[in-house]
Amino acid sequence: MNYVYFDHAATTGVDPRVFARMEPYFSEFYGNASEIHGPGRKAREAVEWGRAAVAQALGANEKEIVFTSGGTEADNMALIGYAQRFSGGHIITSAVEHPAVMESARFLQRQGWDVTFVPVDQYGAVDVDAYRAAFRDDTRLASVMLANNVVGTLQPVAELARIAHDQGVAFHTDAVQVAGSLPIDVDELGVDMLSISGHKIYAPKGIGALYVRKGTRIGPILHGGGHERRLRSGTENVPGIVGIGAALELAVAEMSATRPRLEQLRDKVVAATLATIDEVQLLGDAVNRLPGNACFSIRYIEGESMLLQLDGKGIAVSSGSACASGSLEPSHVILAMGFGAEEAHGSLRLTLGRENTEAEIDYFLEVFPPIVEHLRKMSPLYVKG
Amino acid sequence: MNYVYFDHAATTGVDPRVFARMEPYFSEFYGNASEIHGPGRKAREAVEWGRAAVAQALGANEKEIVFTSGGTEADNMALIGYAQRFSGGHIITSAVEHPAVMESARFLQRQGWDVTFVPVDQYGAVDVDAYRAAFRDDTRLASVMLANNVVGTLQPVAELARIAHDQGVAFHTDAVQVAGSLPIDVDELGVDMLSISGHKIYAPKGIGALYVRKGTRIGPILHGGGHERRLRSGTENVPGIVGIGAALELAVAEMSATRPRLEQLRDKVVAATLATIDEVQLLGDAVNRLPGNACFSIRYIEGESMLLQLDGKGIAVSSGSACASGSLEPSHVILAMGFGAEEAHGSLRLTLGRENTEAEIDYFLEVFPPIVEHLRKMSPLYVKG
Amino acid sequence: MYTDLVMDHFANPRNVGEIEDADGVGQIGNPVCGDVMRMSIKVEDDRIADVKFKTFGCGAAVATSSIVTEMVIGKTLSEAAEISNKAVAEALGGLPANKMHCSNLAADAMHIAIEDYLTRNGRADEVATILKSPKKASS
Amino acid sequence: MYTDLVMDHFANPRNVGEIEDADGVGQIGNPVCGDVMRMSIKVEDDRIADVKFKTFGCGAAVATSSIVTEMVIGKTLSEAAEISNKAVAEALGGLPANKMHCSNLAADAMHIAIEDYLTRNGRADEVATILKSPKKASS
Ligand SMILES: Cc1ncc(COP(=O)(O)O)c(C=O)c1O
Ligand SMILES: Cc1ncc(COP(=O)(O)O)c(C=O)c1O
Repeated sequence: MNYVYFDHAATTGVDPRVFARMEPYFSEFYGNASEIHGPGRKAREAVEWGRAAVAQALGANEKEIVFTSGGTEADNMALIGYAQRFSGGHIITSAVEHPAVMESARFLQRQGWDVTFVPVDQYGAVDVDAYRAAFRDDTRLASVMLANNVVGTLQPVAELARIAHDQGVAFHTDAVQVAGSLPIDVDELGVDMLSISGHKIYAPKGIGALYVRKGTRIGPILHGGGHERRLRSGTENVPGIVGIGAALELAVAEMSATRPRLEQLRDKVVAATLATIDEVQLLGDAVNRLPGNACFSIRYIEGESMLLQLDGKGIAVSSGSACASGSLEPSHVILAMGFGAEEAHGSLRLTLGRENTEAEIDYFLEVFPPIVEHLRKMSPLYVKG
Repeated sequence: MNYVYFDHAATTGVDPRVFARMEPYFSEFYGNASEIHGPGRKAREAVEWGRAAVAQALGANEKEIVFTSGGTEADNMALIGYAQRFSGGHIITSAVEHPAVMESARFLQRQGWDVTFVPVDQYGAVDVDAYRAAFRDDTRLASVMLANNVVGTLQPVAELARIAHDQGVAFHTDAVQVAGSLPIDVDELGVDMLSISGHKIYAPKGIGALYVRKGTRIGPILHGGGHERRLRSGTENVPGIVGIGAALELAVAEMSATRPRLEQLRDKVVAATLATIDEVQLLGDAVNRLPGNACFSIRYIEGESMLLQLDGKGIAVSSGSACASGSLEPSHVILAMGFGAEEAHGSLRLTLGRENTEAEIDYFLEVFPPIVEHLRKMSPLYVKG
Repeated sequence: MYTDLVMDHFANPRNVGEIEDADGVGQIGNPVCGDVMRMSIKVEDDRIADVKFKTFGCGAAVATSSIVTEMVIGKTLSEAAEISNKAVAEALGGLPANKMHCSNLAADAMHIAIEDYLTRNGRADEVATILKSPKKASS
Repeated sequence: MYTDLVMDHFANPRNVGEIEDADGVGQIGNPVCGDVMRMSIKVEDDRIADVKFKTFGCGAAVATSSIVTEMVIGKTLSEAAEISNKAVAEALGGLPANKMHCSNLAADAMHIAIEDYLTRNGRADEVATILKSPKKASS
């Protein structure tokens, strides 16, 4: 693809090195890992290799990893699978979760559960006092994401998990945007469940995993042949599992090189954009954010228009809440941070990844200001025009 | 793999022609189909191409196809997603369903639903009178598979669907074992929902689809960004979707050649096995069965032993209920057909596929009788030995 | 998702701007909803002699605004008033379903501009005839 | 799933068969459960002089039967009686968790054969001493 791709939070391409590891499992070693014959054993070996690789990358034990079809299923499993243990109760989550957590919580709400959506500050960080105050006698689970997918803000998950545990409540975190970008250690975080997704970390779409701490009992949300220690039925996606294992292994090995490089590129694009365009605001926390995330609100113009103009220049970015399908709503994340709908409509998100170069950043910085100017000229809201 | 692979009902390898179609979508055209920039649009095109191909192969409309992570999820969605519309009621299914349907029904049972598991005859065919008699005022859904995965018996689904509709009840069929092997037309069958799975039809693991007839309202079982017309959240598995579309297209195009070839190979292995080994029985219907399925009960010896002996000769087959993970239980299908546990333990399933040759069948027929003899000599149950 | 014609109008919008001494101005939409369109017109002999638009909004909002200006230039007020949002979407070769509502209001903005022209010129009594179903700005 | 040693004992089982004039025979399991094991022994000077097995069952059932015959040959009855199912699984380098129960009863079959030998030889009173926890055939 001849694109400058700045949308790694939406999805990443499969790293060719990851693909090379997966490839033999499509047409050559294609066995079903439940079968005990040679092809089945070969598949089982691959699945368990992937499980060990994922466990290793998260500081977990292999038996604590359950493979799913992606981040959405992992999040659903954490909330709905955990809630199944109880006849009802109360769940705490944040106002800036990904829809996979948010809508799982809403589903439980429709089933009679109470849900508190803890507010965030203007940078998107969860209000820890409000969070602490939200616990009740019947609180069963708290779920707060490790980093936000829109504005990139990191949450104080270790602290939030500790508070939950002090109340005897289990804690889940959606680490979909963090895995592969920043170090993760489930024990340091102290979380009981943690979700990841393959296609955000240069593994393919259609694979994810849920870490479930030993002793944390959850029920399945997909019922059937009893795969994955009865927690997730369905024939194991062998190449996908090899892919997510290989991708995490690779990301961890290269993190100390990739991370500062992305941070430097990100800081450059942020500083230059704020310097060259007026009435622009960085969304999220300036420091405490994902290495590759740069998210702006650009006044008087609308996100999709910017996105399409950039697309015309061969640059792929995203606007607002990119993970919802075909949604026209202003991002609930940006609204929750206290911004108006107008500012939310004017959001633009760049998420950098391992193949991006400084030349690509320079190219963006060259083409973007005239686009803003063009759109502002067209905008009935822009008075200086 | 240097194996004679006779386990196509468990899984198939990705056909190289299918793989060639999917491959560009891993690392080159890797966009997220929800994004409106170029890479996103390219992915969306691929997803909609796959949807059209699946719809075409099933005689359905594109809008009636929902992609899932596999057959298990499609079955769960059909039962649990449909049941969500109601506060409770009664479901009819058969005693020989795949665990994906069976366990979804049992899950609903635990939620307070009533479930009738309609019995089958000695050939595995559903007892139509018992099925008809099972309908009640509060029956909401009937689900009977199109063909059984263990013994290959085809069910009279068109008739069963008609009976359900006469009672105003929706009908689902699990067509996972039939898609790609025999023609499917959702209108001729008259079903309201139909499940398929990629990895059974030379597409990859981790992709499946549920046909949902226009007007049949179901709820999602995975909540989140609202993908797949709000029915199935989670970033679309683009290469998987291209793969299942390409695989079905290919299977339909070649069916008139593949089907008689497999039937002839199957008939040969059945006839020769029955002729050369005594106290062997064909399980399932001799005629009304899947083209590639040959399932036997071989007295006095146990399935896993046969399987491992064949494995030692480089032949991959399966025993009993192969779709459950690590299960030691005798197949519920064979028991439901009225056989004893001993006969069920002695079951062996060969499922042939497109790459199998007559020479492979001949090889099996050469090595299998001495294996039976060896195991019978070792068996305390075999008196003639 | 967008037709080539939509993308063409988005990338090369026709008649962008504001007529300084406009005879009528119509605005519709709300920044909160994500779309605001403003049409200004020049009228001569009951025909639209000139039209310019300004739009805050998505690709569909820009494209519908742009094409509506092309569709109305030279038309009589009655002819221009007959152009519906639906006709605009059709002229563009269709719009995605989720863009049919909020982002497809350019014709409405045009109708409001015509209404504004008529009112300014003491012809408020003709509004009902010319604009069979007069639209009000939603904010 | 199976260790190489399990597979070796499965593929090349030792001491298969039935001793015609056995001094003791022990059978355990049930075809309904999927595993039946029968051990027949020859005893000389309170030592196991010969042993043969027949087994209906899975790979683990065959391998545990086979290795137990190797483990007991030449042992005194007391020594043979001390070999537990767990020790058999360990001698094979482990068994899959789901095979630890029904398919790992070969030592029990051996104990029953020893009990049978003792009983046949009027030494029923020694059963409790030699077989610290005597096993009964489950069918
Ligand atoms: C934070 C977060 N959680 C969950 C998901 C859902 O993951 P998936 O697309 O793999 O279902 C995403 C991305 O879409 C995400 O960014
Ligand atoms: C009849 C039938 N239904 C459902 C399934 C489940 O499909 P999947 O393995 O894709 O989840 C299978 C195979 O495992 C099957 O044979």
